[in-house]
Amino acid sequence: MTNDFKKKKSQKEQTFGDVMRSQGVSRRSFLKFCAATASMMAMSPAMIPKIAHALENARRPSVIWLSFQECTGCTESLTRAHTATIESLIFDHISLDYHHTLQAAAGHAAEEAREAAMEENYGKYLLVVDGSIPMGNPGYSTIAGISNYDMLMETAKGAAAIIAVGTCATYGGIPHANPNPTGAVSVNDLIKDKPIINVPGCPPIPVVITGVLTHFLTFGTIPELDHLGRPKVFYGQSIHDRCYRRPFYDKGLFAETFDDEGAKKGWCLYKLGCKGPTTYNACATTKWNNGTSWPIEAGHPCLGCSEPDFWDGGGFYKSLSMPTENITQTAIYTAAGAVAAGVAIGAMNKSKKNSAIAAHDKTTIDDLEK
Amino acid sequence: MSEIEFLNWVRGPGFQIAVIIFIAGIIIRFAEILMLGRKANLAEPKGSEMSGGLHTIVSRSFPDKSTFQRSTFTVVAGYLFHIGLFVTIFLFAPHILMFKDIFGFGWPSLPTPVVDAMAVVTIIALLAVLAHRMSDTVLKFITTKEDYLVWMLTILPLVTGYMAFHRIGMTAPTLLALHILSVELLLVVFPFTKLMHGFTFALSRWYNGAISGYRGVQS
Amino acid sequence: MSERIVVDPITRIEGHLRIEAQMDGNKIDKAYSSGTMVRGIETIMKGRDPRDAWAFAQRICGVCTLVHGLASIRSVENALDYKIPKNADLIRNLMSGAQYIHDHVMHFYHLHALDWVDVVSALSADPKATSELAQSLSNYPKSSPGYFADMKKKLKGFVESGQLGIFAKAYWGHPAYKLPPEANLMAVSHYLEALSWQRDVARLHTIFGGKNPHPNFVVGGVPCAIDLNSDSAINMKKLSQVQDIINQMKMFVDQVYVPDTLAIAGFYKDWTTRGEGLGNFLTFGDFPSNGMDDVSGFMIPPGAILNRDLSTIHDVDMNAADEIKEYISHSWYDYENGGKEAGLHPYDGETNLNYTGPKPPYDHLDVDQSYSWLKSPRWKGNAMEVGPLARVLMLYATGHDQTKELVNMTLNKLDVPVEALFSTLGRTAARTLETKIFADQMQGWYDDLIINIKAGETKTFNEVLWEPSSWPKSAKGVGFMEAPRGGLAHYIVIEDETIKNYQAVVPSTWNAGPRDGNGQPGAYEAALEDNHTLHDVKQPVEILRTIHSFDPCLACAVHLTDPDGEEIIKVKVK
Amino acid sequence: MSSSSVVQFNIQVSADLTQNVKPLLHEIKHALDNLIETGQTTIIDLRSIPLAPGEEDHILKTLGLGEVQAKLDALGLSEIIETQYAGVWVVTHYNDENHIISRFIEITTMPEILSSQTEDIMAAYSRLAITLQDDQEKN
Repeated sequence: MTNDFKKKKSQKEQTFGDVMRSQGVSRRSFLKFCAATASMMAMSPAMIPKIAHALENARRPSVIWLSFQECTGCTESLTRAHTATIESLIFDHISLDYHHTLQAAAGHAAEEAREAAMEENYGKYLLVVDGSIPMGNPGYSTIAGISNYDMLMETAKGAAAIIAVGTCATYGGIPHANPNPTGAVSVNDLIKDKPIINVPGCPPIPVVITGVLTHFLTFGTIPELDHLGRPKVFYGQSIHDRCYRRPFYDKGLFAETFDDEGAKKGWCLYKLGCKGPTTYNACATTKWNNGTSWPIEAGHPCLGCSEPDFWDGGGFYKSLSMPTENITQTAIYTAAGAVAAGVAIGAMNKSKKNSAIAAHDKTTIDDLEK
Repeated sequence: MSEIEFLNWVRGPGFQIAVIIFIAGIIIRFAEILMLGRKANLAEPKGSEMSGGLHTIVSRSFPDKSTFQRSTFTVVAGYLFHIGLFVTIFLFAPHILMFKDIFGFGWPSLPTPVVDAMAVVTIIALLAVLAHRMSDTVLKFITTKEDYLVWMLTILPLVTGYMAFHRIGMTAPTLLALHILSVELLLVVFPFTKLMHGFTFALSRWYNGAISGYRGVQS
Repeated sequence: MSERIVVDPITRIEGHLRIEAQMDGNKIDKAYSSGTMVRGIETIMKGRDPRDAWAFAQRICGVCTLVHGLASIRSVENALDYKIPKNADLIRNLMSGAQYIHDHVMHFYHLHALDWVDVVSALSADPKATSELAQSLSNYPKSSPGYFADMKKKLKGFVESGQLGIFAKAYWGHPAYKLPPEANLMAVSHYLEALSWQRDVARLHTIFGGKNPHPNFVVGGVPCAIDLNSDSAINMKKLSQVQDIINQMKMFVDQVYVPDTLAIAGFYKDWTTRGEGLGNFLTFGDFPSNGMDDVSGFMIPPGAILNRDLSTIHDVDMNAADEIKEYISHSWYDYENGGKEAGLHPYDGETNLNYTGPKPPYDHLDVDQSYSWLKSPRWKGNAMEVGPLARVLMLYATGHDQTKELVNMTLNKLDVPVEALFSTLGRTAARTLETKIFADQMQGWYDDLIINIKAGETKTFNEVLWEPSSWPKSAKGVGFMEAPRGGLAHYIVIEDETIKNYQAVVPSTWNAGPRDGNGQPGAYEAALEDNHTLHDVKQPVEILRTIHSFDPCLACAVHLTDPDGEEIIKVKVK
Repeated sequence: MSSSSVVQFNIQVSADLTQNVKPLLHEIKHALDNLIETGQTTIIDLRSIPLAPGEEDHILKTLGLGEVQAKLDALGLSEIIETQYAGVWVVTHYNDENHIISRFIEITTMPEILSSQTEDIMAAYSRLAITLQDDQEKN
């Protein structure tokens, strides 16, 4: 028994390089794998030797994935990852020890799996969260009778780092949208004492999820983050700045509707409400589903789904330069009110003027000399 | 407040507040001006008030030769920034979309690079105007704090707009929000400062011309 | 008192589902199904632009990632009487059909299979015998002894690493697993094959909608323009990609999914006599050939079947005030009008959060009171089952040739009577059969699209009612469809160019909802109460089998709306 | 030898495309110059550039085929092609399912991945040694 345990332990200590070698993977194959990994992590090809070195010595981390107020779109997205496929992720890269949608065990056994993973890897496991956490009432979302808040706090305690996947976990997302009926909040609203990587998007691009996981596996650290906690390599540039339709924006050529001449020729979608100018994400370069296409290529304006509060941005088909409220109505009401006010003030002024004129007669040289 | 929340605020409630103050201010100012009234002219009319008035509205938009010679700089720089403001505000595609949203109709835009260049010209003209104001002793003497404020609020939308377009210095949502906010500040002070001339210029010019027209003289 | 067992979380589903089963010895006496998560999307949608509604509605579920978006735009189009071009309907059919094929295959292999397939047992399989088994079932090319040897090696290395990951703590070795090791190895191999296959076929959504999950839609048509001469529109290159994907779909369904289902089912024939459920079935109809107004052109006909009586198809009226109603007797909501006992038609529906369940952490729900975030929808007072079985029965009952052929083939092959359809296994088989029907139908829609384009008809969007200023002051409509998990209907009330009320009546509320005021259970509950004996109450794999046969998808099922535009929910919003 | 005399581009970049193609070709030109002058190699990850639909094909077509076309079978296929411009290589990695997982333009005398790797050579040596030993024992 003890021997068995030791044997298991030593296998767990195996590095990624060991695993690859034991599977008979040649060095050349390993280099190719590293090149693909660098590309996936949006790193410069100059980093390939460094990645190779780091991966040689990387260990397969335990990953616990918690799903709260979510739609499972993030998990679905993960399964669409072409580079570092879900299979290779599950078998080679990480040990996905708890994941509602994918794990075989259910009920008590599932919860046991989570507890076992936490205990065995305390301080070392990676916690992935999708979905927001309702603070309005603990009964708004429970798993195994435990509120989302309690489960998050309990599981976060022993995590090395937390990856908040999807806009709900990173910013509260759709449950947080006005009027936020369940009091939904994001992970970093609740947890302040752990490194948190935000991977927003509704859902995030699959290779961005796997890229962040792989980065952690490779270097054991979190990537460089921007002011919203997003990895800069993927969220460093706006959709607009990297959009292949940008030259049309610069020339002032816009699609006016969804199948006019401009739409067919791939002109800029700004007038149809594109949020590309204020949205930071990697869609324009990585595209979706193994480079097949992406929303703007398919003719639909960017919704801005990787930005906080994008649901409350005043309408997906309203251009960024348009006010979000009904200004026409405001203007009409204001004008009506102001005419009345203006007349009143004008009348007051007029009576002032008249009384001044009336008072004028009585002005004497003495008055002026005062 | 996140930057997108900030942007949503300036595009929503912020813009609404600004528009309310702007429209109410303008109307009240006009009401004040119009209701103060003019003394009835008892003299026999020797010409048309209307044609005289309309004439000056147009004619005074062009400087006469002597004014031009006397203060070439003021005229040129003044024209440049006024035309520049017109072009950047009214002929830039995203702006036209905003007007379309409010008025229900739009008009053709100029190519973006033209507007971009015009913005630079306008900023330079405004800077030159300020430099002139500060270097000319007389001008400097008669300049009030309001003048500086108005100058500041006029150039701010141009600078923030230029920065937002070229994404200089900050993230795109913040820059766009700052640009819109600067426009809102301008809208708020507009009716209560000399900026009001943007509306009253026609009225005052018409008034001058109408007097001359009534008297049957060329204004 | 007899034991109450709890399965929470029910894994390998979408969303948060809890099952409590009151045991009578080892037999399930009463079962209770509870949705344990609420978000309030319908409230969030109020006051917004109806053209934006699809994006919000779509986020109801990321697994049925397309259906709520489609139902939503249909509701707006129905309210405004907004006609869409023929091409848009065809593209929507292609996208929706792709959703079925993608979703059903993923459900079978990744969510359902592990209830029937023992991963650990696969380790003792003989690759050569596995190869022979696979080749006897189909001519799928990946079936050589070497292929299965590689798979076995990979699996072995994984198990020996000591980190079982997603396969940890499952009920491996449970006597209810009856497949021989070779069948297990084949199924596990196909589990992995299907993961890679689904990635490819999901690209159909990406081509037309820009991404998957959550492809883009647009009220009035589809966002993608067609222009064979443009790089930036649907052109020949993209269309041929679509054709390739359709071929890939058909190949996998014909050569892997259908043979696997039949082969696995052969070992579990005892599951054709349990898990029946209600015996009442409902479809709303979908896949128009001539627009949504022409019901006769639907590929799936609408209708209701009561008490297994396939000879009578009852008409269903989505708008009739006395047909579809939702009840909340056992749901954590309150009705302003009518209290806990009333049933409301979706147009008049209201839902006010009122959590009265036990304070978490809790062990058991109080099932005499409210116990779920799901409501209980009823059709003319009847609890109904929706989904693949309902559709296959409807097609079968209305004389759809291919369906009859496929159903009879399956029954013959398994050597079971037609009643076997009304069971856990029947439900799972129906899902496979309809996938085959859709996979074949995809080619037809694609061909029609090509014919249209060749004839110079490239319109994909109708701009005539795009501007909200062209709309009537008030309008209401229903957008219905057949989602992979069953009939789906979105009800919208539009006033002053914004959403006044929005209500989604979704498949999982029909199937997973709690009891109504008359004690009539929902479909999950009824199915679990039908002849379920647990071998080991600590390892209730039997519950998983029947629940998974419905393909649960819970996020959609929780409501929150209120018809008066009043803010009734008093939640402290941070 | 100046770089401009080595590389002559004669390509038509459609006005409707983004300006990504032209700068990329210029970048390749500079990298070639660099290779000539200093021997320094350059790798460009095509996936890191926001290409319009059709642009990647356009780039590959422009670069064309040269004298070397090699194939690797390592965790799926890889294609290593020297373009018509000597020193400019296109390296495409596929996975087991024949999907492109990455594509690089390398400006070098020979892409690293073509060379035998020290570790593999060592493994090969011991394998061969064992084989010969077995053979000896058998005899």
